Amino acid sequence: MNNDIISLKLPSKPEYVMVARLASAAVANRMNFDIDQIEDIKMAVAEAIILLINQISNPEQILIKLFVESKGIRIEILGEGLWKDGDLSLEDNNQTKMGRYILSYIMDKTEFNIDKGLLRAIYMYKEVGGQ
Amino acid sequence: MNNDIISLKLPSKPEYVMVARLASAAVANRMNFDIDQIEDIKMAVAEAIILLINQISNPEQILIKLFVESKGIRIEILGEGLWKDGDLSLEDNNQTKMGRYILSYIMDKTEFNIDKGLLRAIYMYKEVGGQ
Amino acid sequence: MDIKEKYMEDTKTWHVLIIGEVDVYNAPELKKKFHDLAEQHRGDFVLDCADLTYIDSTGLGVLISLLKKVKEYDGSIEINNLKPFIHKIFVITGLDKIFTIGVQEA
Amino acid sequence: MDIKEKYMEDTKTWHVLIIGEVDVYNAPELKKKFHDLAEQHRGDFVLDCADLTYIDSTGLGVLISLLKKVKEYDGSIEINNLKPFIHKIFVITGLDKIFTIGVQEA
Ligand SMILES: Nc1ncnc2c1ncn2[C@@H]1O[C@H](COP(=O)(O)OP(=O)(O)O)[C@@H](O)[C@H]1O
Ligand SMILES: Nc1ncnc2c1ncn2[C@@H]1O[C@H](COP(=O)(O)OP(=O)(O)O)[C@@H](O)[C@H]1O
Repeated sequence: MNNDIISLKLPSKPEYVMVARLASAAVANRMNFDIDQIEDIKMAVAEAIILLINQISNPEQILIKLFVESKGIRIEILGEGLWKDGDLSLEDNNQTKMGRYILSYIMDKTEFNIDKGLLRAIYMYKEVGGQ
Repeated sequence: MNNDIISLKLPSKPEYVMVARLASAAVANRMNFDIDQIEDIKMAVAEAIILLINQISNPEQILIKLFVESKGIRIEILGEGLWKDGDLSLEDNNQTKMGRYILSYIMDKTEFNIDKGLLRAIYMYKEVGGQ
Repeated sequence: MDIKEKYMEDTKTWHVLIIGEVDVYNAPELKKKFHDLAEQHRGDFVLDCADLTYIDSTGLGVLISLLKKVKEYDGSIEINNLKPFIHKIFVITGLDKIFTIGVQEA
Repeated sequence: MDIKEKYMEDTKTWHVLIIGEVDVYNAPELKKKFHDLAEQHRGDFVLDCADLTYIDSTGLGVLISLLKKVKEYDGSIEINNLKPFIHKIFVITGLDKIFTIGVQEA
């Protein structure tokens, strides 16, 4: 499965977060992540999407790319399409802080791409057999 | 959710059929299909992918497009990328017959796009609240 | 997500069974439900999470919002039977310190 | 998918529990398992599908392949406790006519 890429494009709406969650869990499952790690990956993907779509100005679509690597999974969550108008600010309240904190904690690496005050993409990595 | 489009691209390998199955089930779930219909959609997507990847000459990737319509779900399963070499024939044995038969039975509409002896795409439709 | 609730007159307590997945899609519905219950009877809340299979940050936000609500009338919230991998999220976020929590045997 | 098997000496029968999802990915593994068992003891097969949650056409192909195998020594296959929505697939494909089948109460 090494070097395989799985990609999923969704409308930027709460109802589709479950689709990304289940698809990511299925990939993680085939990669021999253990049950707890699969839960982590599922949750990380969901929290990343929530951060992107819950901005005042949010993207039209969410693109999820899963890269199967020899030692782990690399995940990119990208906002795409026209960003709906609104204040150009990443609303940073307790809710988003909690999401970002969970994300950083359960993944081995997390990187946020913030451009002109908007969160544009999240890059994550988790090792198979890590903690 | 009307007119929403969800798309998923997978390597053409048996291990990823589960990813398509779970993603389709999640979309059908959000569309108020009942449990039995969700099972049908899940299975139809899987059988369509199996038909594409089990050909002697098969595509590199599978593209799954789910169209949320007001009365039902429209599904396109497309072979993409270089088709691996081999006999240009849709191997039609009992196994593929069974897959095609199941597919046609559980979906309201099914259409097979066969070009130069190769199955290239499958188009399906299922109505919400139908049988 | 599915919710089953029952008000115990004797202990003035809402017993709420939370079943399935609480996520960004259905969290608003859960929030409304909780607030409606707290309006109906200003009771304590006992949440049975034996069949809660997933909760995201928006779901946790709903619990915090309910806590603020019940604090207004000096009520309390008890969260029982959390699955270990969900309990982990409560620990990571420090919410195990502001709620009374019970965890399922592994 | 998970498989639990037990051979009953007295009735010369393999009791096999099929758990989870049988799909195009793990069907080859199941086929090998079945054929290994039939080599080990040329017994009848009783398949308990109470916890079988999904089976696709390749999984059905494995059952047919096992049937051919056991027919070689005049053995039989009984498929029990199918969930109704899985039983439906057996009916659609006509496999309910070539296997002895039991269905779960809805
Ligand atoms: N760790 C935390 N501590 C305090 N508040 C938090 C924490 N995490 C999230 N919150 C906030 O608590 C909110 C619920 O309270 P709030 O929205 O102010 O209440 P309401 O919506 O009921 O008026 C959550 O949606 C979230 O913004
Ligand atoms: N309805 C059917 N009737 C008869 N055979 C079928 C039917 N559907 C599928 N088959 C075939 O039965 C196959 C199993 O038998 P086969 O492959 O010939 O046996 P083996 O692989 O054990 O030699 C399935 O993989 C499939 O090709």
